[in-house]
Amino acid sequence: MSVRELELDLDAFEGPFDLLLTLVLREEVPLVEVDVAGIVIAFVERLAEREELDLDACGEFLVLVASLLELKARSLFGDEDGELEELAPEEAAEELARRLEEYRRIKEAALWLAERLAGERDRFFRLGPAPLAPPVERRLAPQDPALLAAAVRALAAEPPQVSLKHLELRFPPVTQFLERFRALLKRRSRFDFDSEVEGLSRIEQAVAFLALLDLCRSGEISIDQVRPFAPIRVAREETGRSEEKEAPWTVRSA
Amino acid sequence: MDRPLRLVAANPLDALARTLESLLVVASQPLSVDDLAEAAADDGERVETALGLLGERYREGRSGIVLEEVAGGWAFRASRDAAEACGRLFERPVERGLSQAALETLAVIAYLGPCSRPEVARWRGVAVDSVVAGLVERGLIAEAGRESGIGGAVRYRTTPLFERVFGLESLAALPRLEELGGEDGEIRDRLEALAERRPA
Amino acid sequence: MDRPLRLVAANPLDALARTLESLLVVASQPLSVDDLAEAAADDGERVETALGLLGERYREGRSGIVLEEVAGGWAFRASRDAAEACGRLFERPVERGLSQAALETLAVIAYLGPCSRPEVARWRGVAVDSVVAGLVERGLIAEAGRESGIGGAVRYRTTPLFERVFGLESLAALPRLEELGGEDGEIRDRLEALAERRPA
Repeated sequence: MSVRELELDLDAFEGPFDLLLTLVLREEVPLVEVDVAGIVIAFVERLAEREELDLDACGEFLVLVASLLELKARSLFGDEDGELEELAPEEAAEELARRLEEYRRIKEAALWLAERLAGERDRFFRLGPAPLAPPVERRLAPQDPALLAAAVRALAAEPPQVSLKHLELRFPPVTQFLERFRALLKRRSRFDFDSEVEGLSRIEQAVAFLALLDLCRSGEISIDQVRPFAPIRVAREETGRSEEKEAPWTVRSA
Repeated sequence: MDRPLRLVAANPLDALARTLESLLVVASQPLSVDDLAEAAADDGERVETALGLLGERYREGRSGIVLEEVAGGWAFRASRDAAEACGRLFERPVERGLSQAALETLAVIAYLGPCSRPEVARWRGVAVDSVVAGLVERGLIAEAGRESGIGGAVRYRTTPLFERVFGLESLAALPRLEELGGEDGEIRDRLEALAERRPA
Repeated sequence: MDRPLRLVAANPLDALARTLESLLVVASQPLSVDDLAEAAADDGERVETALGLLGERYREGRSGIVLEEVAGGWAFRASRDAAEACGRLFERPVERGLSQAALETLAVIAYLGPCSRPEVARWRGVAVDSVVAGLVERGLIAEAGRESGIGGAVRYRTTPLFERVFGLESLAALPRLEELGGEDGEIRDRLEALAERRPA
């Protein structure tokens, strides 16, 4: 199956995956609005309809969807800390196009190799030594047997403790931030997201942002940003509850 | 003189050419001009001239033994005319059943130079561990150091056997990656053409 | 005809002779008349006649490639005139030491007795295929039967050359490893236990 022909039915887009990529590259569909999970689900459904697992299609899909996700992530999160490579969204789109082209070229190169191999099928040569070749003598200077003992001792030694630090790289639960923001919103009607997450790790910031989206979806807050990369301002949605209005969002977090 | 019929015998390079025949028939891999010159204790230019003579003698259609320039050196192989006979007697374990995945992995490594499994995986979009192991087993790729830094991943490069199996004089004989798959921007053009067909 | 000088071209056996040249240059073992006849899809008598022609062409003093009949069949070899050049081709400088991988592999086989590649790979935590092949090629280890069971892996033992290189009268003269229990079995168990704990 061709991944590019994968039919999608998303809120922001309806049509083949291929076309979606085009429109994203041409910036005619804002990537922020594209539900990447929806694409994954559509692909998995298509996959489930087949009896055999097409690993090549899966590979191609993963490459494409990973590029798309990366692009989306870049457009969602500014790069103030310079942790991500400094790529503007349009550069990232360029990067995606470049990767797609490279990927296609590698496929072409593999095809070229396959054709070459077929063309060389009638070229036979000897593998290995000639039948009556002079014996190859690799001469080794005298060695110390203590080296052998040392080698076995090293193999039998307890291995050094492996650092498990990378395992700590877990995503904190979204609920943690939901609670935190709700608590904050009880005290203040507005806050500045950037200052609120200042000092947190990149992953925590990302999860905090997900919490923000969740609150926005459930209508508890409204989000405002003057222009891309400007501070994200969060305001409590007044749902009839009368609470005294505080000073504008410029109030900094405690 | 006991060989009046060999015209080439009169050539002053004949002795050297015969020495080269000897070296080439026992060598287990292609020999560079430098290898040959060193073993024959002669100079590189004379070796090249003698190789020219041998190339005439051992050429396709004329001899069952063919001299070819491959994998950065010179080697004897069988004439293509004898492929059927060779096929009855010899197996081709190296190239038998190279999968699409194996060919793509080879392409990545051949074109990008030494790279690690994670790098290849990034290109191909799937794990390549068993594919890489299979290619090492076949002798088409080999370890080539590690990525820098502690615990850097092992990197792999293609071997001279790879060049030999694919009949390449060197890796430089691969078509340029930019020239593969049409001109630059082909994908984008295709995507945009698709977009234009779509009603707004 | 573009090669008026080759007298043999007129011979009806020429095509067969060329096929035999091809087969012999690809073979890594001497080929019997039966092998050759079967591969060339021709009959044994004609093959013998063609071998006679080739023996004329590829004979000592006339060509750097010499056709020789040895036990088991026919094979090409280098001319004796080129013995010195071939010696230089195959000569390797004396190596001062072994790589760590080779040393570890050799040490395990020396201390624990015949081991298979999978066993050594498990204990070392890395593949050892090329290391084992290298040690076999150097003559430091040799095959010693197979593990029990169908398709059991080949096991390797150290050779007398190994003992000479390490200045050992026998394997019993290896330095003792008392702190590891000293017994083969104990060391083996310990390596096995460590291998199991190692993350995959």
